[in-house]
Amino acid sequence: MSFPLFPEAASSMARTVDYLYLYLTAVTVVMTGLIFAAVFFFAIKYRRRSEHEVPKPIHGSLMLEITWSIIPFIVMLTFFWWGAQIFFENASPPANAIEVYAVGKQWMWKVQYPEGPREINELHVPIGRPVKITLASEDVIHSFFIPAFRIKHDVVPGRYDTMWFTATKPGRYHLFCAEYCGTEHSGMVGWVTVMNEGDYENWLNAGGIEGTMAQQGEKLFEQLGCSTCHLLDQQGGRCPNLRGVYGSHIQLSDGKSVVVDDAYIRESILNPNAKIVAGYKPDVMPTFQGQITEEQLLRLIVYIKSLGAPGAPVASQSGPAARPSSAVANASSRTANTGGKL
Amino acid sequence: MEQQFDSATLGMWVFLLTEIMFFGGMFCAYMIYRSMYSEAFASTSQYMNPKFGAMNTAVLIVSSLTMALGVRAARMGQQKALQMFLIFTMIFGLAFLVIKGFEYHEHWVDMKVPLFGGHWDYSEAPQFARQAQIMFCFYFFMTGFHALHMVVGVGLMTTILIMARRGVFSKAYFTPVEISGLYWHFVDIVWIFLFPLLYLIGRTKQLI
Amino acid sequence: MSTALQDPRVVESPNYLNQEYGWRSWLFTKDHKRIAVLYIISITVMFFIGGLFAGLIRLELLTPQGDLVNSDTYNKFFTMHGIVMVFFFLIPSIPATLGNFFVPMMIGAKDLAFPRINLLSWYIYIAGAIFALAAIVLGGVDTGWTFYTPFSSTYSNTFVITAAVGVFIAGFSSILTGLNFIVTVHKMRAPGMTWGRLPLFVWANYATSLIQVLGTPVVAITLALVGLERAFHIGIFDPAIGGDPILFQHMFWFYSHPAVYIMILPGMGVISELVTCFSRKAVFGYPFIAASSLGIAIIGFLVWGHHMFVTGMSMYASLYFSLLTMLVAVPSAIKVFNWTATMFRGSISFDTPMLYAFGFIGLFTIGGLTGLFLATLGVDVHVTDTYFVVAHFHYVMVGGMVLAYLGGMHFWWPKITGRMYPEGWGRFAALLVFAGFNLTFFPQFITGYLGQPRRYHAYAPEFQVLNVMSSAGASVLGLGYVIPLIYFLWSLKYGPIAGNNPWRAKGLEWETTSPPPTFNFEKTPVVTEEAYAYAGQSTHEKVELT
Amino acid sequence: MHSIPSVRTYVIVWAILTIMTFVTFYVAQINLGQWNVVIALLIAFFKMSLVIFFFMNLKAESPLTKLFAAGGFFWMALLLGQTFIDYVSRNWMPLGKMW
Ligand code: HEA
Ligand code: HEA
Ligand code: HEC
Ligand code: CUA
Ligand SMILES: [Cu+2]
Repeated sequence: MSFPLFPEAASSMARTVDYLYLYLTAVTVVMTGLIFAAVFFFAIKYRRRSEHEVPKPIHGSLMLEITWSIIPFIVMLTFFWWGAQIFFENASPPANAIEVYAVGKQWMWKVQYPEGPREINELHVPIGRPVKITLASEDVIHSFFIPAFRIKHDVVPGRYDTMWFTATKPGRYHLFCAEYCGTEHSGMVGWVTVMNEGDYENWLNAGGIEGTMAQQGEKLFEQLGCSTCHLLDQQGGRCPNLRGVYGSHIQLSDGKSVVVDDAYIRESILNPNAKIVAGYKPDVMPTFQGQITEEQLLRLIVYIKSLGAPGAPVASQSGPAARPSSAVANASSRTANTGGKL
Repeated sequence: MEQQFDSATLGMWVFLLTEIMFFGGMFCAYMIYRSMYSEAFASTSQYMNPKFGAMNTAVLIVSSLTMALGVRAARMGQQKALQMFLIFTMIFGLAFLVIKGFEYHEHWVDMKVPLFGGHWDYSEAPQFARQAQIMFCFYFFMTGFHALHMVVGVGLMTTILIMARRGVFSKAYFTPVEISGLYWHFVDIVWIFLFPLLYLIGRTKQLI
Repeated sequence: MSTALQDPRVVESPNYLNQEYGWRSWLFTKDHKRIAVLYIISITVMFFIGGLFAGLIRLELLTPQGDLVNSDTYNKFFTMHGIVMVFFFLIPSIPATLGNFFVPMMIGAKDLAFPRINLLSWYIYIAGAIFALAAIVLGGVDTGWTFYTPFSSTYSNTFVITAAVGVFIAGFSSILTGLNFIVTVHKMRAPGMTWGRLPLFVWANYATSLIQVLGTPVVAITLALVGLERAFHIGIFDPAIGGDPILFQHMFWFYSHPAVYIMILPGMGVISELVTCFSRKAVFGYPFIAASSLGIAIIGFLVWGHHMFVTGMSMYASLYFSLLTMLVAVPSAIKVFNWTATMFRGSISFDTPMLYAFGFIGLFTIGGLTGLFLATLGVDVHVTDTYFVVAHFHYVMVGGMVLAYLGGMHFWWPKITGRMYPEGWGRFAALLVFAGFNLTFFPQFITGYLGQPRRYHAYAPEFQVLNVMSSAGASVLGLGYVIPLIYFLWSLKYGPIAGNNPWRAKGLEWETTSPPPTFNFEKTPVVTEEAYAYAGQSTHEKVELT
Repeated sequence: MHSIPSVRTYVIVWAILTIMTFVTFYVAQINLGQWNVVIALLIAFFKMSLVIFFFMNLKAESPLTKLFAAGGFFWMALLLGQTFIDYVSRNWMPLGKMW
């Protein structure tokens, strides 16, 4: 009968979280120990010896009250401070992170790599390199949870969420869905495989039969008819040229300006009328709501991202080096239509 | 008797706390969406008829006045005046509901009712169609709950009126009048906020 | 049960039980004591229904494969376990039973301020319970007790509306109880019963009532919105047309976090009574315990976001809520320390209620401190939605509140029924509950940190050992609950007559006969001393043990 | 017992309320940008205060009742304010490691 007390620690954050957890545990053990000890000691020492004894009252002590309010609070502030450090680190993906896209759908995880491979309920990552996962949901709220990395993030429909980690130890680790999402919630599990850099490259190259994500996106761009309007080698016309828009500020017809990021592109495709680019008309672009899955959306976004400056050759045609540039990767926002303009 | 009176009044105020939070929940959700989609929500203001809204505000304020005067009459032991003011209050309350009914009818004709099988068409401003639907739902939900409170209020007034006719009240005992009055004024206050929030804000933005 | 209660040979003096007979005298009663008894019966039924689901959950989790029932059924089990336990057992548990019975007596009043509203609140509770039970019988609900959108509003195929209506209705019962208590405490105190002399149980119930009145309407309206969304597909929480599912979570937790304090404050009040009585000593730091109840009630409204750290809420909001959550733990700490200090140089006896009080102090401390793990941002990211959370809240809700409820029931049982329960069995059951509880829920802290997600019907095989321990503990715990049920019923007929004040406790409720007469006191008592004046000051003659 | 306000007081209050209704109605037709919202809400608060203090006679109630009335609005502010903390700051830049 043996079981571990800690899950595997396989990411750069894992040990930090464990240390904080140990610190919290130590405080808990000490405090609980003190209180238990006091209760037991008093209970035995001052046990009732005769039915008629009446002890002298003690009404209180201001000094004690202050002490046992202030000291625990200071201890709690240390929890808060350390916890917030970790939390912020979790929220700031490094600029050079590899991008992976994951879509939660009742009840499976669909993972796509910009280089092309796609998989279900599996995630392959290299050791020692930061990986940033963009999360989307097709239906209800799910939660992407990798215990060995001490990390999880809810996947809320209607928006993009991101999380990141750096794996540190090769092996296979659990991937769980941690937010209740219906019948097979407990079946929405999979495996994360951490590989050495070389193995990872081999694995990537073996996978992408259908071309890179940008190429798949380009194909979709043709199939869905986007390309009939959005001509890529011509300025002006009925529709904006999508070359070089990603990451740029564009002017809207109501005078505001927005940054073109994942969330904005998603909204432009699903609800084109919500924000109209200055100089264009509403109601020209049809909505693609209901005709396109979250995975396809991500492919289109990666494709649009891969379009360089206006006039430059389409990046996806220049070979597998279609990894999005880091500056662009960083601009992707954490919120989609829920963020609004507050 | 004094303590009775005090308990009932305090109880009513505590109940109104509950009511504040009840409407507060709706206001909260409404305000969030309103600030998230201010343009869309402004566009729906074009379909609100602020004349109806203002008229209803005026009607409710008059009913609040008659209610206050009714409570005053009860305090002074003027039974006849009390009954008269109660009747006025009820009339104005009902007038409010009738006007509201006309207004709902207008929305129905305009195809602005996303409930009940979707009598719904927002092709005038398709870019806002989705969020406008949310807005109209809030509109019907909030005004509907308010109207429900009005109906309960009119029911209360009827009870009080019957009690008054039976001569239950006196200069020394009028607690039910007093606390029904508090309720009535509260419902008035809710409307005082619903009116600008639903009808007025965003009117000047010409989006359609 | 009622026949024993009504047997005129059992209770000599005229009291609330033998004043009138027949079911009508119960169902139309306006006596707060009889209403409390009605509540005790109803919530006990609900507790065992909830417990039955808990048993089934633990039975399923004996093996990792999920082979007892299918996943849909399992999802219904934990949902109905949560809904029944939270809304129909724990929230009304102490306020509507012991609070209903003793708040008026402790302040020297004849009844609550609005006896008819009190009865109404019980009927509303029953109506709500009928909807909830209907949802269960018709085929169940599978949303989790938290009703998260858009799953509950769009995707679930179960009786969500029925269950939500049940909770909605039960909410109003809770509001009315709270309203009644607030007015009663303000307006019905006996002469001399100043705020500084109120028993701490009354303070705790007063603070609870504030939360009930201010919080419950918001969850009611939120569930109404979910119902509307489900019925009409209007899109308020539907992201496809711009609704925000996270807004639901904000509004749900605005109530449901403060609600966890509805579920602990009355228990803390009970513990204050128990610790003083069984140490026979004035409470240490009275003003601080009293104020900390109000402090918890108020600050409790500032921390709800700690349930949403990984939902994609703004990180600034997470920061805000995490910090304030640390703050809300301070008043709880004050209470724990003051109880401990009260025992210092006391005269401590080990009667059953005190055993429960010991259990409460220990288990609540562990539960509360693990709450701080969850409030710590970096740790919560890992443990949220795992069994760590499940362990945390069972430590506070079962280890805390349920133990306090049992302790209070034992403490006041002689007053309520005029009979003593068997002390030996009482102590045995208390130890059994304590042991069973820890065996059930301590392993869950470990599986939680290892990463076992909650609401899982089947789990990874390496968690099995700990889960078997947990299931074993649950059966001990279940036994520990059944024993008191049996001996309480037994004592109605065979228990020794208790006398007016078997514990030689302080407090107005002990100065009247057991069971109390219909209007509680022969004549309105006049209070001339502080609460818990065990060492004299008393103007009343001490009652000897029988 | 509370003093009983005169009919005159009530009528004056009613008159102010009605006038404010017209004011808010007409001001809403003028484009003042963001100020439209502010003014509309300020007028609503003003009207509410009149109703509470005079019609509901809070003026003459005990401090306790006043506290409860104020509490209601305070709690509503908590609900709105803290929910907005999230929505307002959602699009702010994330803080880095060394905040
Ligand atoms: C009775 C009910 C109850 C009570 C009293 C509490 C009390 C507390 N809870 Fe708990 N909680 C729940 C019931 C309760 N909780 C439930 C039901 C859930 C899950 C809901 C769901 O998702 O289904 C939950 C979930 C929950 C979460 C969200 C977890 C998640 O989903 O990720 C958090 C996060 O902060 C939290 C924190 C706290 C804190 C800080 C307290 C504090 O009030 C505790 C304060 C007490 C102490 C701290 C102990 C005494 C102090 C001392 C002895 C002093 C010594 C201290 C130091 C030196 C530091 N709780
Ligand atoms: C008041 C609150 C309360 C109480 C008292 C309990 C009591 C218990 N709970 Fe509860 N629990 C919750 C509130 C509560 N729970 C909530 C809010 C959730 C979250 C739900 C959600 O996720 O939505 C939860 C979830 C929850 C889970 C997690 C399910 C999951 O996430 O998949 C588990 C698992 O072990 C569990 C176990 C238990 C056990 C063993 C008891 C024991 O204490 C109960 C013991 C009692 C009995 C066993 C009954 C008495 C005995 C009999 C009637 C004899 C017959 C018995 C049998 C035939 C077995 N509970
Ligand atoms: C019938 C014409 C038409 C089709 C088909 C079309 N679009 Fe558009 N698109 C437009 C017009 C016109 C605009 C500018 C007005 C606006 O912002 O809605 C636009 C704007 C956009 C924008 C915002 C551009 C910017 O500069 O900010 C994106 C992104 C976009 N479209 C992507 C797509 C994708 C992806 C598809 C296919 C799935 C597609 N469009 C199909 C007409 C079209
Ligand atoms: Cu997906 Cu749980
Ligand atoms: Cu909480």
